[in-house]
Amino acid sequence: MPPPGRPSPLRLIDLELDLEVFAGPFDLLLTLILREEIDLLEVDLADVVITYIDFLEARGELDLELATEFLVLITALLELKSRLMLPGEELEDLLELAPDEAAAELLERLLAAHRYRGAADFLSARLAAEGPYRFRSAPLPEPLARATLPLADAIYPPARLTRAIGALLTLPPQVNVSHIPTAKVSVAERLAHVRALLRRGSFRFDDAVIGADRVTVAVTLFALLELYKQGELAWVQERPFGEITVAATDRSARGLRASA
Amino acid sequence: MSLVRDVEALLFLSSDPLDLAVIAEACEAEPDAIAAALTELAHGYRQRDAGIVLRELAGGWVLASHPDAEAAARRLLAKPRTPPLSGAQAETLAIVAYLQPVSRPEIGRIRGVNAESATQTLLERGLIEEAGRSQFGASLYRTTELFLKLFGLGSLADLPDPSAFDPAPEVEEELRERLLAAGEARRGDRATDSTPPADALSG
Amino acid sequence: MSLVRDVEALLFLSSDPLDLAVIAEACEAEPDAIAAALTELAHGYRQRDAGIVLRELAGGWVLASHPDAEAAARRLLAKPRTPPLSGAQAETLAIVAYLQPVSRPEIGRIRGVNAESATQTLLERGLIEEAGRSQFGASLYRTTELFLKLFGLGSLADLPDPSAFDPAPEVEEELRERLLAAGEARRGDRATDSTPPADALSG
Repeated sequence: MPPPGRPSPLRLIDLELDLEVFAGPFDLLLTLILREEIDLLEVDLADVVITYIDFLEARGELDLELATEFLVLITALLELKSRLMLPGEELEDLLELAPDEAAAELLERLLAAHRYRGAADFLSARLAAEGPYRFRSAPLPEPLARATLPLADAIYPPARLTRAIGALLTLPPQVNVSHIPTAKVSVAERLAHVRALLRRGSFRFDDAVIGADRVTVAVTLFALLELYKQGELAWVQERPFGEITVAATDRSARGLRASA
Repeated sequence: MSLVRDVEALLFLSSDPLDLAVIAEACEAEPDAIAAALTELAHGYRQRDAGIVLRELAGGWVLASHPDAEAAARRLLAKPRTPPLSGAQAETLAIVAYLQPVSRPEIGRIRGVNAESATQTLLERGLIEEAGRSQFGASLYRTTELFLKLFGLGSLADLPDPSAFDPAPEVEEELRERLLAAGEARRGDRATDSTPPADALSG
Repeated sequence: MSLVRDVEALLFLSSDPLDLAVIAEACEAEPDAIAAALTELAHGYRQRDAGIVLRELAGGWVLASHPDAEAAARRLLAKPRTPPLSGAQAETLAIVAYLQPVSRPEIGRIRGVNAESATQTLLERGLIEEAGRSQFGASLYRTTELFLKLFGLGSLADLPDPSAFDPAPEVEEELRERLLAAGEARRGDRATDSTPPADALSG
């Protein structure tokens, strides 16, 4: 923690994490772990450290206060996690061990690992031997697939239904779409634009969309397709991604007269 | 003879009827030999009054349990036939219960997602049944007597008042209209049928 | 006799092992009579070299196809029945089978490596399931009925004594000597030796 009265200008709240089990500021991760809403065993602490180092590199300077705070917290987390990984008071016991006792403990673990590797081989062989026995898994015949009235017990609570109805009555929160720009361009508008250009006889597609945004380009293409379908224009593209030349046809002249 | 054994094993493992040619190919034998094996099997089942019978259906040959064993089967299966309801099933069933008769498209509109699979399961389990057709030709559904019994209800009038779970009691529209309006609003949000975990008894 | 027929029909309909008492209740007969019927069925299958066998697994009785029909079954169903286990999965399953209920960190400690992905796969395959939480909040695991069924075990008591897999005494002795020698060598510099286990970081 930073010393009282001297809050560091840059707090660990700025350390944004993106881990498998958690995304958000480091502070919040700590809170959630302390409230046991996140299982510390599932948290990859190495990733937290790497994020911190990246964070330092990006800042280009070592803030000693911040570094101390981080070290204290990550050490506490590491200790807590290693305790969780050991059952009961084993950690304390282990730290008190003399070297020869520690060696005995290690031997015990090696033997256990050996034992379960042997058991694993046994199970694998057993499964292979059992493979040729297959079991039937078929849906029940229709008449047997439902409970019959005389044998039916009341097993479903009616509240299950009202809860479902209550959930269905809930209106979803309004989605904020203010960040999506509304389309300012209409097909009619682009049709008029393209028809105006067609009066010249022919034009390049690029000229029809000079300075236009992607939506406008798409709508313009759509307008061209519409006119092409009606036989008012013909277009040529010599090679892929090459220039598109649009030319009026006889019918477009008639169309122009009609719309004039 | 081992061909009869193989044929019996295949029939035992397959829940769908097996075509003679399909059995022949799997057993690497001639269709005639398979036909003879089938005859021998059927004869054996009849002779020893087995709990299994061999039946020839449209699609081929299939094993089934003996019809006389049905009473015992019902006693065995009475309980497993009432598995917990999934979220989708509970929603669909609630809509049918409160709005019956109601059509499948309407259920889908309220839930915001297709109700086909949930409706099918509820039909198979006998919790809902068809109740005629709407003016547009869609099947209408209502709950069954079995539904009342499984939920411990004397009649539909005993269904709990939904206003207890009502998030907006001040809205005085009919339940059907409010469900449809909420479904309409939800439609964009729920592209897929995300079923919440089953919890029939936890309510 | 019709009791044998009923018992056979029930076994045919159920894909999970059936307990003797459950069969007796469904058939409205005495357990002794059911035991006799089961013996008669099993004997009949063996005598006529049937494609079906009767097996006692996971604390109950279940029908299976005859293993000699496996080649034909494979051709028909075009898939192996149970995919084999990876080494990590087999080790994890062995630890759960012998030490259940056991937590994932404990499995990791015994194996010396993280058991996350193997545990996940075993859960998905239905061979193990959650069995509450340890005092530290870690999920505990145990084996399922499906495990017993697929591994041909009547109960967990059918697993061999795990000491059968211990290394030979002379191997154990050698390990012990090497470790003790290492311990002696380290005796001098242990003042600062209070490092948490190396795998705490990678968990």
